[in-house]
Amino acid sequence: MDQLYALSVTVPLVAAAVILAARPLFAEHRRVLDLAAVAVSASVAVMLLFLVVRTYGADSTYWFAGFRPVHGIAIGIDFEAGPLSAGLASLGAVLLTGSMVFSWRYFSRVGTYFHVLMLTFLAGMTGFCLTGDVFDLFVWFELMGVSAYALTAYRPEERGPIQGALNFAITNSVGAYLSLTGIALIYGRTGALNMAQIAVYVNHHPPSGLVVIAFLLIITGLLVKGAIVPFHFWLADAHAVAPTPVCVLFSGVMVELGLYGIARMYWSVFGAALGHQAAISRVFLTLGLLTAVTGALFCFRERHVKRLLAFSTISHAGMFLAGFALLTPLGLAGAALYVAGHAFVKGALFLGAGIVLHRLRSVNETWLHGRGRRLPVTGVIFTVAAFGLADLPPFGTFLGKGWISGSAAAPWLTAIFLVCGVLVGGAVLRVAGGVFYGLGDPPGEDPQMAAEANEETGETDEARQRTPLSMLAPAAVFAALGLATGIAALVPRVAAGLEAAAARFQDQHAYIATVLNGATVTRAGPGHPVAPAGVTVAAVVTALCSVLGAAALALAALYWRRLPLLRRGYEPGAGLTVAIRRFQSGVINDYITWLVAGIAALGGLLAVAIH
Amino acid sequence: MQIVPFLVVAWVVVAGLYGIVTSRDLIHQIICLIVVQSSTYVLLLGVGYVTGGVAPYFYDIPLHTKAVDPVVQALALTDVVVEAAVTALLLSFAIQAHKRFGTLDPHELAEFKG
Amino acid sequence: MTSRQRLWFFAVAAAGLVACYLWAFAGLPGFGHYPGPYGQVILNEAVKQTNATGVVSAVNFEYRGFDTVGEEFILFTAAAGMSVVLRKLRGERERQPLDETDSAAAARPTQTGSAIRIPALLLVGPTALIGWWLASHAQANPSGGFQGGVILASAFILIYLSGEFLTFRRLSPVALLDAVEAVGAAGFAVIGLAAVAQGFPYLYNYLPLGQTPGAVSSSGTIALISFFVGLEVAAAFVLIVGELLGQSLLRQRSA
Amino acid sequence: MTPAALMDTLQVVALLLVGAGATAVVRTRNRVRQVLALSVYGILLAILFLAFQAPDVTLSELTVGAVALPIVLLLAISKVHKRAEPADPADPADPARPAQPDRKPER
Repeated sequence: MDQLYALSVTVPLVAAAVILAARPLFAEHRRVLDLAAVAVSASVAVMLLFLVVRTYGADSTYWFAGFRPVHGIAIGIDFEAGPLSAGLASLGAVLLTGSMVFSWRYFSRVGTYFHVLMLTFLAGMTGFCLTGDVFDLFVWFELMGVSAYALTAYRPEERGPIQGALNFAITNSVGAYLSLTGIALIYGRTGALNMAQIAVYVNHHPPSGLVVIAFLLIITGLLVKGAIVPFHFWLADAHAVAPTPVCVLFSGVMVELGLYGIARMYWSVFGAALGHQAAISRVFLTLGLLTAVTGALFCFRERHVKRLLAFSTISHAGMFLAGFALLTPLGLAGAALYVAGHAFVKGALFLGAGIVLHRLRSVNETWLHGRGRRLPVTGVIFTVAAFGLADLPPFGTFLGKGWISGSAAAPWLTAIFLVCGVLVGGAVLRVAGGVFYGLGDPPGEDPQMAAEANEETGETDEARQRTPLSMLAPAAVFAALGLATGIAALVPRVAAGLEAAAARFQDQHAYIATVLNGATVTRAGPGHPVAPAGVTVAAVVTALCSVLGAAALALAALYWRRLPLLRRGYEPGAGLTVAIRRFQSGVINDYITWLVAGIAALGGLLAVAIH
Repeated sequence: MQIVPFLVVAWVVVAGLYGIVTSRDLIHQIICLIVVQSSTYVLLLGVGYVTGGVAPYFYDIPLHTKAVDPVVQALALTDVVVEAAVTALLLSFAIQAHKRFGTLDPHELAEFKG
Repeated sequence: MTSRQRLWFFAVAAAGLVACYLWAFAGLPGFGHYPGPYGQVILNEAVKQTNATGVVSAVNFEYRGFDTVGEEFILFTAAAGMSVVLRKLRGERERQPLDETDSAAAARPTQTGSAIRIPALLLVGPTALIGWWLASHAQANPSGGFQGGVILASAFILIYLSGEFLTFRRLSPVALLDAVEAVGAAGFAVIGLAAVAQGFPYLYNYLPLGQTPGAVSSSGTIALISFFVGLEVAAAFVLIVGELLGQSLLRQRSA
Repeated sequence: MTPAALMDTLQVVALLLVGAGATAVVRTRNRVRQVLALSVYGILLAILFLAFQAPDVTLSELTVGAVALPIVLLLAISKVHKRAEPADPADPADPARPAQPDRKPER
């Protein structure tokens, strides 16, 4: 059973190598290799789900090559899995399997390389989630990154992908190298790479600037990947141009993996040594809410459907970070549930956009207005998922957000969440209503944005007259899974189990005992109070407000010009266009400048918070 | 001496980042990225150095001779491979960008944003 | 942002970054005072445990062997990614070379005089030998699969420098290179999986360690892994260079 | 000078050279010279690593940083530079002319 740890990473790697080498042998029967890739990905998903079940009661550890720690000193590399880490990895594997099925009829040429890159991406994701060693974390982070850069540029014949991939790769590489600097710094002080061992060291020594800066630098790469303002610029450039099945992974898990890494670094390694919980909580809460609002505003203004969904991911990443920043078990459990619900719903939306692109060869909302009526089934899936993104109960998004708000118990946080939910939900519902049902008028055309949206030609080779089942089925399954996560979390036992898992994730003593002493810790120690995780009236009312607000906003945006009271020609959010153009410049020089400024600002904030 | 290696690390990082921020040529930016990464080798090997230590090879010297840290050297080796891989991939992007757009100026490329 | 604004903004931000770095460096033990314990434990145990006198190789291929699996696949993925990005695109036609000498001349970045060509050709053999030796002596000397692989690859690159481009193409058909690369990368992972099949943890060193520390047959899986890494690295580098060359061939002939 | 002091001096000199080398790579504005500077920088790093008692990393840095990467970079540059190639004067992919991406007309 323990061998599942090693197998879940190495099986996709070996499969990728074998598939690449076997390519010439199967020139006539490419589908055999495609099928093998899907099967491997599905089997990894099953392995990881087994790990979730196995670690449901207590986390467990696996030591590579059998080098167990001696006297608290780790000499090898370990994997440490709990329900949250294994759960996130399995979420990634499920999404990846669905995307591969979707891509079955999507790329008719050079599909083999696509599968090879997807499998290495899967291995990187899994390794990143499970590892208990900071340098190993960097290695899997880079493997995931290199696969993702190549996948973004998968259609080099288009203009956008190359530019998006370049911005993505350079920004993320700079982030990764700064992370490595942080790793080198903490190693230089503690002489350890194992997370638990570093935690023991920093807990038993007086706090120093080195610990703060090592933490800051290590999370820099993760903040970049997690698309937190002001490290987020690359995301919209890359997500808008990557092949649609890949967007599902980027939005559904890659961003969330960055945030998971931050939570892991904070709780398992640095949290106790940094101290000053209230101040640190405020810093991350500010960052998260800033990100949520920025993403939501930009999202509402977009006309390029994939770019719109990308900005909505930024907004959600901010809300996930806010959930973590509360530093409570309920907040973390809410963030985890929110991540799962969001991943499926967003996956369904992206796949819906992919079907539209496949059939109608455009993702320009204005042009598409009313043209989606030819795609009734896709329309239903997209609309259902859009309501899911707007927190319709009982989607997973609703309860996740409800738990975060409930844990914060701060009306202003609920208000900001509500505004973001309304803006993002309104934008997506506007697309659904306009494109698939022809409601209202086409949204106003902003010449440059329209040009950007028109850049997109089809990703598939020839437009087909009907939508293959291999495209519709994954989209429908994702939407259903988004609903299922929410319904599952309504069961009190599941909710309590999730919260207990979150409490264990936050219990550093339990983590250290599990890793260094091989102990079995079934419940978090005191100091991690578990608030009841249930459905509150406030959560339901807020969610319904969010859905109604989003629907109203969407209708208002669609019927804007027919409202007699308002000046004609005024577009809601028109002023934002300038801001988008100014900040989202697409120039890598700007992005790196923002990145450095972000580190400096965050370093200053942390310094103030600690002193 | 105590602080010189670390000052050089900071200098190299800032120099590399400055290059990326000011350059108008993608290939030069990629080269500057190599410089940024090279700072991590210097830092890694710097923190693992032991004054008077020998290289960690015991083929012809007795065991338990004072030696420098072998772990950072293994990490630096991995780092070098990562550098080579990322650089090669980035260069292929740059070539393709040049072929598509006829330019390697990031400012001009930004106008082709999709 | 204009260039000037960006420069000022960067100057302020970089000052903040340097301040962060200095604050961190203040907390490091001075240069030359590595505090341990990881490195010291490895130095004490490695030779006894693995019979490899090259401790860095022992770390790379055994204690932290799993990192190296990831590292090999980063290279593997980058090479595959290059094939994707630089693949022949719609509208580009690869004209078959009509005349060998003509196309060899066209493929060279500059006209290579025989002053370069002959020494380069003479160096191919020794270079390949050195690469091979390095890749197979990881357990004893400062060497290993990675350095050996790169040097092995440079033997092929020397062939290119000597102007024998078509020889290079003939020596390195992409399918074969893909296969070698896959064998190298997967071979490493499979050595680890073989341990799993025997009930040991992944990458467990299950081969006999030999008698003499540092001998070619010593250190069990370390030497074997190093060999496969060398294979993978050499193939990946030749692929990368070949990919770039193939592209240049394509560019000149695209009509 | 004692061996220890010699080592110290060697390290300081190598470190300063590395700092200067990095500056040179960044400040150079001609592509081919950048690659040459990078190659020299790789050699300087290799010397530094030797002084840091890391022969393994020295060897990698020499093979990769000083040789392999510069070659790969030169190949890439030769592709994006205007070619002065008498063998093929009518190079259609002349970068002086903006490349015409092969795009299907929109709808």
